[in-house]
Amino acid sequence: MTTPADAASVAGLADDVRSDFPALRDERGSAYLDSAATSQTPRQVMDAERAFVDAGTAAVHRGASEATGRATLAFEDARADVARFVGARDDEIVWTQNATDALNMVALGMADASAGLGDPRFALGPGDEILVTEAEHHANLIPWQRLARRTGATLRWVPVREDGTWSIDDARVALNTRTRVFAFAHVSNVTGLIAPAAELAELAHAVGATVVLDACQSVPHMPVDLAALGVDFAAFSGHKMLGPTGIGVLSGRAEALAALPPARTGGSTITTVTMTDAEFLPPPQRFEAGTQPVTQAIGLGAAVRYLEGVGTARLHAREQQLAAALMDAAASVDGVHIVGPAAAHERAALVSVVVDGVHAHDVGQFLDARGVAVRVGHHCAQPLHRRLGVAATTRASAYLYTSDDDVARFATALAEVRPFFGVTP
Amino acid sequence: MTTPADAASVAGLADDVRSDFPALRDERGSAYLDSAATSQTPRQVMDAERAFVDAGTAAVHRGASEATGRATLAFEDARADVARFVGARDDEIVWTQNATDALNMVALGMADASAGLGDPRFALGPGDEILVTEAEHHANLIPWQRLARRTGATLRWVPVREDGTWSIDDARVALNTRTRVFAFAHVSNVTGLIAPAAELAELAHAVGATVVLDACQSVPHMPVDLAALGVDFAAFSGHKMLGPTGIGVLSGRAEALAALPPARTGGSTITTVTMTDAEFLPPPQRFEAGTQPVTQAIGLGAAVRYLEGVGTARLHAREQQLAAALMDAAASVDGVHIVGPAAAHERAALVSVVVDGVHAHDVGQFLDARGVAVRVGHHCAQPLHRRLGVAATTRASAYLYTSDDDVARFATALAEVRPFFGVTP
Amino acid sequence: MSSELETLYQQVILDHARRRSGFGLSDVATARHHELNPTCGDEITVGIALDADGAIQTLGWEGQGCSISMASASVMSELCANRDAAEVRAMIDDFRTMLRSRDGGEPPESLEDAVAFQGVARFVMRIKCAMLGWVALEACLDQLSTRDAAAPAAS
Amino acid sequence: MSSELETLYQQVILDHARRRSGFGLSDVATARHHELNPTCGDEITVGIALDADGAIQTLGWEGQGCSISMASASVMSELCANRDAAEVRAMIDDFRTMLRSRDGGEPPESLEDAVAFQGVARFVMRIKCAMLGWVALEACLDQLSTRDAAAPAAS
Ligand SMILES: Cc1ncc(COP(=O)(O)O)c(C=O)c1O
Ligand SMILES: Cc1ncc(COP(=O)(O)O)c(C=O)c1O
Repeated sequence: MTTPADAASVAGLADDVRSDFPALRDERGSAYLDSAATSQTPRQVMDAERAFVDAGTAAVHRGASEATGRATLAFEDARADVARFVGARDDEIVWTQNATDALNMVALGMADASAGLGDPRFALGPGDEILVTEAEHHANLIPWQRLARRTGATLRWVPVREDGTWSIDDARVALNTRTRVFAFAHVSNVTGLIAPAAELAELAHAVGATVVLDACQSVPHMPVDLAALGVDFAAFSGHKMLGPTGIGVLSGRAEALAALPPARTGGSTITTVTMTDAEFLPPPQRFEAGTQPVTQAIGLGAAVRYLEGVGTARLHAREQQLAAALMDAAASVDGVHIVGPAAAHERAALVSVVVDGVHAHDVGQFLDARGVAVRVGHHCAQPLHRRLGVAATTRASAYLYTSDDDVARFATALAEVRPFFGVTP
Repeated sequence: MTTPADAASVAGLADDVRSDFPALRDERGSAYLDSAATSQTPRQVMDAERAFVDAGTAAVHRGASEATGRATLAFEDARADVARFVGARDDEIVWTQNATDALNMVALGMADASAGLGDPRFALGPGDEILVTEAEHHANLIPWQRLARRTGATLRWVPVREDGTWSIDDARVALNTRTRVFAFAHVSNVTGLIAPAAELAELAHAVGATVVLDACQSVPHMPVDLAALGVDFAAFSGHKMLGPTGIGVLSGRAEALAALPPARTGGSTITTVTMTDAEFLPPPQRFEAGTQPVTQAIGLGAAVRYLEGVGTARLHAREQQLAAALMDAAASVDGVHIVGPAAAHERAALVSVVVDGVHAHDVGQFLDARGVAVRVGHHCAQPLHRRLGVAATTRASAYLYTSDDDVARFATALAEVRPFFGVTP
Repeated sequence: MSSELETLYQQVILDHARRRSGFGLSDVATARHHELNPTCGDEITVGIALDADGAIQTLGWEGQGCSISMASASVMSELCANRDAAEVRAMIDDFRTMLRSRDGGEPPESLEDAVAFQGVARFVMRIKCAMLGWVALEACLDQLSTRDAAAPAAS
Repeated sequence: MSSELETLYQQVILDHARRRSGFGLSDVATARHHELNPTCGDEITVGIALDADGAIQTLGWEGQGCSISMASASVMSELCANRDAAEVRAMIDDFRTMLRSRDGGEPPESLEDAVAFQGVARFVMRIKCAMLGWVALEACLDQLSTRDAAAPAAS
């Protein structure tokens, strides 16, 4: 693999990488367009996991054996890989179960701070506001609802427009000196809208709010430099970026992490434990209770090195092509309405649509039978769908292995949906 | 593999299974005696994971595609495998990150119940008592310390004797009508003591306490029927029972799980979500926020089927042999003191020792150089070690693949420790 | 048309999805139940009333959702109206068994037009859709029998 | 004896682990620091006092732990006593660099007897043990220089 981002290399990305993905070697020639839900896995990742396990697993950071040392090094090397990938320091990367777990870790830590367990910096109470947007994934909404109920703080939100988008001006209106937390998605998993994270973080910091970034749909798809964005916390998942399930990441600025109480406690997080009290290690260990997803961290490290091999600039250039192609495909079909921004450059390589007269489940089923795997439903964003006036949408999403052919197959199948269900134009 | 538990079959277990474990095909002929920390993985488990991933991963319980359906079935079949293995109903099995996470889920859920979020059945407050033992792993101690601080309840404990053991009579003295929770390890990871869980659960229920069992060291090693034991919640980890890292289990009686608020929230746990509120699904989904460790669940399912193939009766019979052999090995060396019960039948196949005049780290390092991998340290049980009067012990632990030879190599190397460090008998 | 799709979307299903027999809730219904499919937000409310002999006199439903859930509720309302409650319960059981059977087999003839949904069994993620109306109907029957049990005995 | 063990447990280490030079804390120490290795519970307290020229006049330690941590503290106290604080800081840096280097290489001669610990670099889990006393000493020096900075300037 080479890294230059010239036109031919960008367009040829899928061809270059496809043979690394056993799941895509399908005789039926089906199109996998559900990477925003979960990505396929290159053999390099599974090989790395297997090599580690077959050489002999061992607990990390506990005990003194050579195997423990080997496992600990591999585990910490993976942390360094991920840190480098997102522009964070090694000790700013905390392993979690998934992105949802990472977001909960922040919200639950703040609940503990509010209850007097640990540094009061993140303590919330009545009169304080937590700000989200109406477009959030449930993972970046419900934990904040619960935090509000636990602390007496008020949950507020940036409303979205009819097309599901919101702007920095909308955020400016909603932010005020009572705002203690502003949590938003870097890229929406429904509308594909790319939020101006750095500018938003600056605005939020200006009123003294802590910024929590749901980076689930950005880190896998574009160069993300968390230090440059200036957010306080960020969450993402391994399984959406070529890595395994069972691992996610909470990244936090060192001083923010150091002030957050650990909601989940147990072995390996402590220095001294008596029957009545425990002293905690500095981050990241403080947050990594119990035996960690060691094999999965090693898998995620391999995934990140794979993406670096491709080059995130080249990847992002290709995804912009794919964003435009998906938009064109959807726009070419009568009775199909696209949700989200109209301009391809404002969005990630995913498109959610409403098909007049056909329920999303039926659309998805039809496409599936045509060998086009998409995602249907509310995509864990019910409030956004309520605002859009539909219960469910059909989403096609791309990744580095998505070919122009995949998109063409999507367009063809989509055009057959309404005729099949007897909906006349 | 056959299942009869006759003498020859029991003694021959290691020979029968060893070739399934790539990590044990070591030319150096080293002995892995650290299975209580984490077990080695049979190829059947890694093969199951790989087959699943290479066929194409997909999100479970979301969307309608055929791949989603396939993944959902495999995932739910794994749940059924684990449920059958521990005598629970399918909907009584909740996937977690590890056992630590499972124990935290109970403690954090109770904190939420106490804060008025959800069913008040598990609400605690001042005057209420949480009971643990002095021998607990930090994973079954610190979450309860934190729960006590969050709610104003009092943490109490069953004290251990000089050898680190405690009895049902000690528990009887500590339990009273204020006891709302009794959390204890089924098998101690330091002393190997097997607690009479069913009798203890009965005692605790008699005073109205909820029983939480740390089953980390029992479920992998002996037949465990959670329904028969009658405990309310139980926690164990995949990586200690031939499964992968990144997955653990919270098992709960259906009615107990149904009353526990979900501390971790997000996608896939809900029915209806508005901007201000969320309604939760019944267990187990209510507790499984975000994309689950699907591949790891499938790996754990394969691990459980592997153990069923061996037969837990045969496994347990072999472990009793190994318990006796480890005790004999340690007892045969001058200046070596065994922690825990003296009778092999009261304990699991692990032995922790103190070597006079040599620090545990040095003992472990020496054994490691001799090709015997053991665990040294406080084994995440600092209060217990404080009671034993040592900072660290050296632990050898066995599993189905442990051979008599492994134990003999341990005995030989242990005898050389004190001479090497110049400690004269 | 691919044969997979034909298995799922039989003509009778596509027809019922558009026609929607029994659509509309009656004021005389004495039991009502709302059922939601959390995956996709589909919802159906069923309302019924029994006559003196315990037969279903009124059976109406409302809701919105995919063609499978709509067609299934439509077929259900044609099939179950004017039948004895016990008979309907048996039918619901048969329908559920048919959908849950992974290996196919002959469906009970009693299900009549509802056998068209046998193909759904091969699409696990759609079973909930097909069951939606039936589960709501079952809940209505449960409501009425609980009320019966609570009421003073007639003799 | 296996060569791996010889690399780690050089004779000078085994000797120092028993002899423990500098063991004992002096009342004249003006800075003290306690350091703990959470993995194994090993702990060392170092106490020092500087003379008027900024050289380490008194250097004592107490603690309990494995032979690596005890021997390392012992060697450290022999090596660092009566040296200039800046010189000692450089030594601590050298020692740390030597332990962290995964690929070996010639250790700086300045480390004298402490080069015996080079073998520890190959045993990641033991690096903390070897560093324990040195980290405590470094913290003592930090205490004193912070205090210096806080004190009014002399001239
Ligand atoms: C008795 C006991 N409880 C809890 C744990 C924690 O398990 P995990 O680290 O897999 O969460 C362990 C193992 O480390 C254990 O042995
Ligand atoms: C924007 C966004 N946030 C959060 C999540 C939750 O991620 P996970 O399910 O891996 O925890 C997802 C994906 O499901 C997502 O797309």
